[in-house]
Amino acid sequence: MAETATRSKPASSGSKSRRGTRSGGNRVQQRQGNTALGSESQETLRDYFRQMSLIRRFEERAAQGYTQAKVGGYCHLNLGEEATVVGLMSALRRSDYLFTNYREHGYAIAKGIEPGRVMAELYGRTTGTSKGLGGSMHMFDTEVGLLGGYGIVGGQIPLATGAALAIDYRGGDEVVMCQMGDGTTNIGAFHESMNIAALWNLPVVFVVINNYLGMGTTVDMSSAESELYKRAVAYRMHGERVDGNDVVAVQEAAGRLVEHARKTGEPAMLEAVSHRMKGHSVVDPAKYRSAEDAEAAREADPVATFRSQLISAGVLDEDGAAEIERAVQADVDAAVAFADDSPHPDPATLFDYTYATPVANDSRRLPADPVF
Amino acid sequence: MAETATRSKPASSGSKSRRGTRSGGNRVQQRQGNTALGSESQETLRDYFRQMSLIRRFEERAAQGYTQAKVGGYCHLNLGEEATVVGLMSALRRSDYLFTNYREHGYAIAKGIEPGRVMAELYGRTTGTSKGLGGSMHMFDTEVGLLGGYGIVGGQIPLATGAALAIDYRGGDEVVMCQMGDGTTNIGAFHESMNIAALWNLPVVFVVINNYLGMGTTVDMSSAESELYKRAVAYRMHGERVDGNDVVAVQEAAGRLVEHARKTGEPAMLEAVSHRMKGHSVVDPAKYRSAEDAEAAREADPVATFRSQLISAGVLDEDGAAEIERAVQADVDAAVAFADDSPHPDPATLFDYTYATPVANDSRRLPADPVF
Amino acid sequence: MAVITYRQALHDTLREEMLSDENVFLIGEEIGVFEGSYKITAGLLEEFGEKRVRDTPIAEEGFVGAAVGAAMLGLRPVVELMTINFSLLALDQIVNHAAKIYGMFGGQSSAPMVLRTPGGGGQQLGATHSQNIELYYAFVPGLKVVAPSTPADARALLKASLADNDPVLFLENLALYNTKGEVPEDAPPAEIGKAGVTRVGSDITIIGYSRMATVATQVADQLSEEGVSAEVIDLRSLRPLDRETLVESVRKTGCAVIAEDDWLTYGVGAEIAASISDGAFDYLDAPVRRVAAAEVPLPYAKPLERAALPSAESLNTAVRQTLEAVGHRR
Amino acid sequence: MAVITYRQALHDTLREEMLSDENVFLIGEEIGVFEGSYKITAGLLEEFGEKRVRDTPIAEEGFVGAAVGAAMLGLRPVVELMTINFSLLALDQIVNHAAKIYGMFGGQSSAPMVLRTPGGGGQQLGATHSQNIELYYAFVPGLKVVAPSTPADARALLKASLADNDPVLFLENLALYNTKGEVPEDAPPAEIGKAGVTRVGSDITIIGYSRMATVATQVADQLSEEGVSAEVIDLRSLRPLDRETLVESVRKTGCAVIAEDDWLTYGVGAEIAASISDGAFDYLDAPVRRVAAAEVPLPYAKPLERAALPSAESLNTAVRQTLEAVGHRR
Ligand SMILES: Cc1ncc(C[n+]2csc(CCOP(=O)(O)OP(=O)(O)O)c2C)c(N)n1
Ligand SMILES: Cc1ncc(C[n+]2csc(CCOP(=O)(O)OP(=O)(O)O)c2C)c(N)n1
Ligand SMILES: [Mg+2]
Ligand SMILES: [Mg+2]
Repeated sequence: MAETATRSKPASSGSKSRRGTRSGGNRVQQRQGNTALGSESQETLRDYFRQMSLIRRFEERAAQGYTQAKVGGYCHLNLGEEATVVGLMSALRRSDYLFTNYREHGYAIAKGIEPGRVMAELYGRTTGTSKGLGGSMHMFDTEVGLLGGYGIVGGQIPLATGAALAIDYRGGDEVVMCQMGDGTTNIGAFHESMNIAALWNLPVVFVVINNYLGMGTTVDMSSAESELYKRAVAYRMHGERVDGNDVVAVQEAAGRLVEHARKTGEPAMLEAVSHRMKGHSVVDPAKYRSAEDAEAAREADPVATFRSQLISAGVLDEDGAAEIERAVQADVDAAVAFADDSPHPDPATLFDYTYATPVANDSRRLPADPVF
Repeated sequence: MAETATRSKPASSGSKSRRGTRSGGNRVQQRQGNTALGSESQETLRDYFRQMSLIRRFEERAAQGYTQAKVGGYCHLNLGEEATVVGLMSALRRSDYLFTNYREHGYAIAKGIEPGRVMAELYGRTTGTSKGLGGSMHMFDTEVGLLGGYGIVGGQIPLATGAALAIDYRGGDEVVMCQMGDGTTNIGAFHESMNIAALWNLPVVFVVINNYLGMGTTVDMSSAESELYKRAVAYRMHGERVDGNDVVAVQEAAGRLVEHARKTGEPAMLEAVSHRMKGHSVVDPAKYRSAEDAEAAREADPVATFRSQLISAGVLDEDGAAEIERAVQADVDAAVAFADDSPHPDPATLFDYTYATPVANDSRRLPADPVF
Repeated sequence: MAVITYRQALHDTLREEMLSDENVFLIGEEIGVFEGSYKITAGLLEEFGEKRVRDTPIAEEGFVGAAVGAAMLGLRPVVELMTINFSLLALDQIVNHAAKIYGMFGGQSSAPMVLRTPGGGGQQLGATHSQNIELYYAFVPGLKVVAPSTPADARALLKASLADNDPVLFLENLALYNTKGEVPEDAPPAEIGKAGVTRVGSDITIIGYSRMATVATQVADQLSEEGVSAEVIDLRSLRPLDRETLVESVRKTGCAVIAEDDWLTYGVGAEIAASISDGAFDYLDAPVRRVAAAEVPLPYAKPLERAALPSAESLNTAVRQTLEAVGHRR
Repeated sequence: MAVITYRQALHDTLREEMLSDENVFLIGEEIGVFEGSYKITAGLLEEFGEKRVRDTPIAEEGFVGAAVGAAMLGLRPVVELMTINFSLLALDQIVNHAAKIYGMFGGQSSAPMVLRTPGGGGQQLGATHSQNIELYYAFVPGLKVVAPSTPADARALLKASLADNDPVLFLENLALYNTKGEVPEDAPPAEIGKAGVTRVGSDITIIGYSRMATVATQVADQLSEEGVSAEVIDLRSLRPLDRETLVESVRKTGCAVIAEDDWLTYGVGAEIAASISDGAFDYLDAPVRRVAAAEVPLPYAKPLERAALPSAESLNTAVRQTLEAVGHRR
């Protein structure tokens, strides 16, 4: 007889019934994990809170900037994912590399870019992380190792794998983190790159932010294996799941996998189960979400939760928390002022960023310019 | 603590050592399976032998046709895979659909196309399966449900999934079989389609012919999980492995999965471990293969093995076997004669097969024709 | 005759076709529960159910290929590719498969399907989300490519595309969805492969398609106030290309300006310019002029984006310069 | 100065570059153990080891993207895409990523890499394996595209491509691998963006690239025996495109024929014809003529394939007709 692979029973009965609904089972299970504060120093914990609050406030202001038409294009926020973002970034060294999707403002800040430069990018100014050429979806900073936010779903995964290949090639000790969403695990690039990373033993940690939604499509509607970390098995790669609402747990898991990758070169996959508090992007009213679901996302608020935890644990008191909140408010105000005061790119620079090496006969024509 | 996915230990120690060598472990394990003749009638067993012999002889003549410049382009043979081909095709009804890669001559014959039409396609004649327009890699026959051999690695997988979607849409009871090679499990389309088929519960059986090689690249060099059937787990799909040298075992496994798909609409993945007796294509001398490996492939010869088995089991005697061999020799001779006598396409028909629905202003210009 | 948006025309036509042929179904990302990224399919999931309106995983190669396979078995899939930029991920299934099924297998099967997808920049979506790469499809024998610019054409060409037995790339444009126009409800399907003369004129021919066809009309209207009689041609079909209509017009007017949203070098306009320069060789009084996007990865910042994209102003300038070159007097 | 094949020139140049820069590495399917589908990389795995010559799984999007990522960190990957047909599967990584890294992020990083890939039909490989889709790359700002036609150019352009900090699509051709020519060993890298005048002449300009540039030379040689003085231009670089050289030649000769292996409508030749018709408007004595492949999915059967593809014969015919049109007397 032939060998048979394990076949786990799908959570729900068929594809039809999974449409438009969300199976809540796994989610509740995640929320019940005991959130300890771990062995982090009080200072570290307070800093996590500060960073999470900063990202929260930043994103709220980004949304406001959009309404004021200061920010354009698509604008995807990290609201609800602050614990994940800060936990992940705390696991990286400055010299480690990060590739993300288009939902990366918080990552940019937590990886070490000045909030003002992040806001300036949203405002499309020359002082922005990408000189205003990239916008919300395309932040970049060589200094802190943010090697790009990418707007094509899954596009960052092969790139991140290649960066890890370069590290391996040179024998460096940096690690690459590749962030993506749950919906992204269904695209071909995910499969090809996971296989390549495992096959060649490349130091990259693939992080899947499972916020249960890709735009309006639930994980159950899009992934035949909805426990996404289990997909690592198809590549003999280590996979695990962590409560993305728990900054300490995220830091611990990510730190462990990053250090393992640093030491052994082995890749891993980490699934952080999280919430998207608002619509897919600033303009999405998210009408497709059920009332309970939206309510659950609001309730899970990782910033508020962490705040209470720190206060109950005596790491912070109400005044201390309020002080941090005032400070980040000031930081965000300063970021907005910086962005607002920064210059718009000069149209005369339009052709300066097409090629790194100038060559003969490059076309530098404006629409009304004749060819000859 | 986070949940952790099982992490099986790779068979060999690192990517480096896997290059250029082949871990023989699994292979030997496969070869030792007890090959019973199952519950098939003697007539069926003799017919399997006849079909396997026919494909063997056909492929040898195809190679000869190539040497004689009667056949052009790329030409990939099923030599060594006859048991797999016949076992798989015996599991399908005529009304079931088959999508294959470019290594499909044997499948075309075993699915029910006259060998003469298959040879005529290789010869590029109008009587060929695709009127001579497709060649070795692109056979097709609506009558017997061969919905195409495809030259782009993995290209057939989304198509097969879509055919299964159409069956499901209409509530039909046909099943789709989608054949592919081991190397093909590393491409994005494999992942996307396996997920879609499992998610939507589509009646398609994905069959991976694991001949340990994609051109010169071994499975260990290309797949982080080299036990390919285990990849089905990433989609909560049933996966299993069968000895592809054993026609009865292949028929049993494929038949079971096909009938399960027919009844429940559930997809499955079947890995048939097999051998490629010659080079990747007719022109490949396969210098990269080690002497032992080439020897092993020769020894495993499924046609010779099955012949002896049938004789020892008293299903055939030497004369009976020789008679079958003479008959298939005659069939192949007739196929060659048919192909040779068939007309070449008329260049005047060049523009007849670009569009199914003619529309205004279609370009029908030969290279020397002016635009105006 | 109702005045409705381009979006509404698409929506209504899809709905009608679904009502009249149960083999027609919709497939794509976020078309059901989310009601479509640009809301073309709003309400259709509710009306027709999950079988007819199929939300897919993010897997362009996979679901486009699945639509091709379903079409081979006689269904009539209408695929929505969220924007044409993402279609690159499905290009192999479209170019190497859908386009080849009929020819490569000697006419035994075909892939009757419609691939709806919007192109277009100008929304500050940045370099990867603002491209106009219809060229990739227009270049390929075996595909048909249509590009309606008005609600009426959207309806008539969608009907034609669904009636066709070949794969049709149906190009929409982000900037057109909210534009309005009269849509006769009983108009017959359009004829694929035919351009339309949308303004008759005698001084100059302006050629556009999709958004730029509407810009061309706008510029023609501006110029007519100044006594210039511009003829406007809306290509409507990029493949096949209606060279006759183009050349006939330029033989009359003696000069032409092409308005296109894609990049200039190797863009769609190159073929138009080459064809006119050839077919109207003896009639041209000035070189054919092209107005197209600057050849850069489109920047996010508004001032740069604005500078890079063609507009009524740049087209107007080019038309005036061409008129000057041929010595036209207003 | 050695006379070697185009294949050998590529092989030797790759080897030299690997010896001189340890950041240069090769990556692709079957380039190591199998020694390359077309044996360009034969022996290099043995000489340089697995780190420098990396066999990949069949995963075009994955390994091309990995090369882009590695290039972003300063390595110099040379990717082999087995044929340009399979590059469609990696197009998103090339067009939406490699080509945009420099511009989209404001010049902070770039993707210095060479994508080697052969195009070409004529080997009875059928519709999906015989395409000439270099247009898909030539169209894209942020990419550079070169297309050597001789062993010497193969060497000089490969050196230039490796010295460049942008992604370069390096177009080879199945039919050229066995062609021979002199290769000066100390020649400098070519200049990307420059065409070459490979035959000087005064009666007509023939323009080609890759295989068709060699066919153009062949036809020019045939015609010169009959007293026709044809100028031949080998584009060498498709992006940037050297319009000046083209136009200068046609201003002298007064007529031009373009020879291309791809499909006519929207093909590379469309831009060449449009550019010449514009830049040499006052000098052209006849329409620019294009000789290109018939617009069909290329059939397998030899008689059909032969009829569909451009050749010395069809080019010769078109040149003669153009000469006749301009009243040239032999
Ligand atoms: C290839 C591609 N297909 C589709 C899209 C449109 N799109 C943008 S975001 C998104 C959903 C992604 O979901 P997920 O990966 O879960 O990330 P999240 O937005 O939840 O962070 C889609 C479909 C795209 N940008 N790229
Ligand atoms: C997308 C794509 N990449 C590469 C190739 C070239 N190629 C043809 S067959 C082959 C190997 C396939 O191996 P496998 O899937 O194991 O099938 P087998 O040939 O062993 O039957 C490769 C790389 C191709 N045809 N298509
Ligand atoms: Mg998500
Ligand atoms: Mg194989």
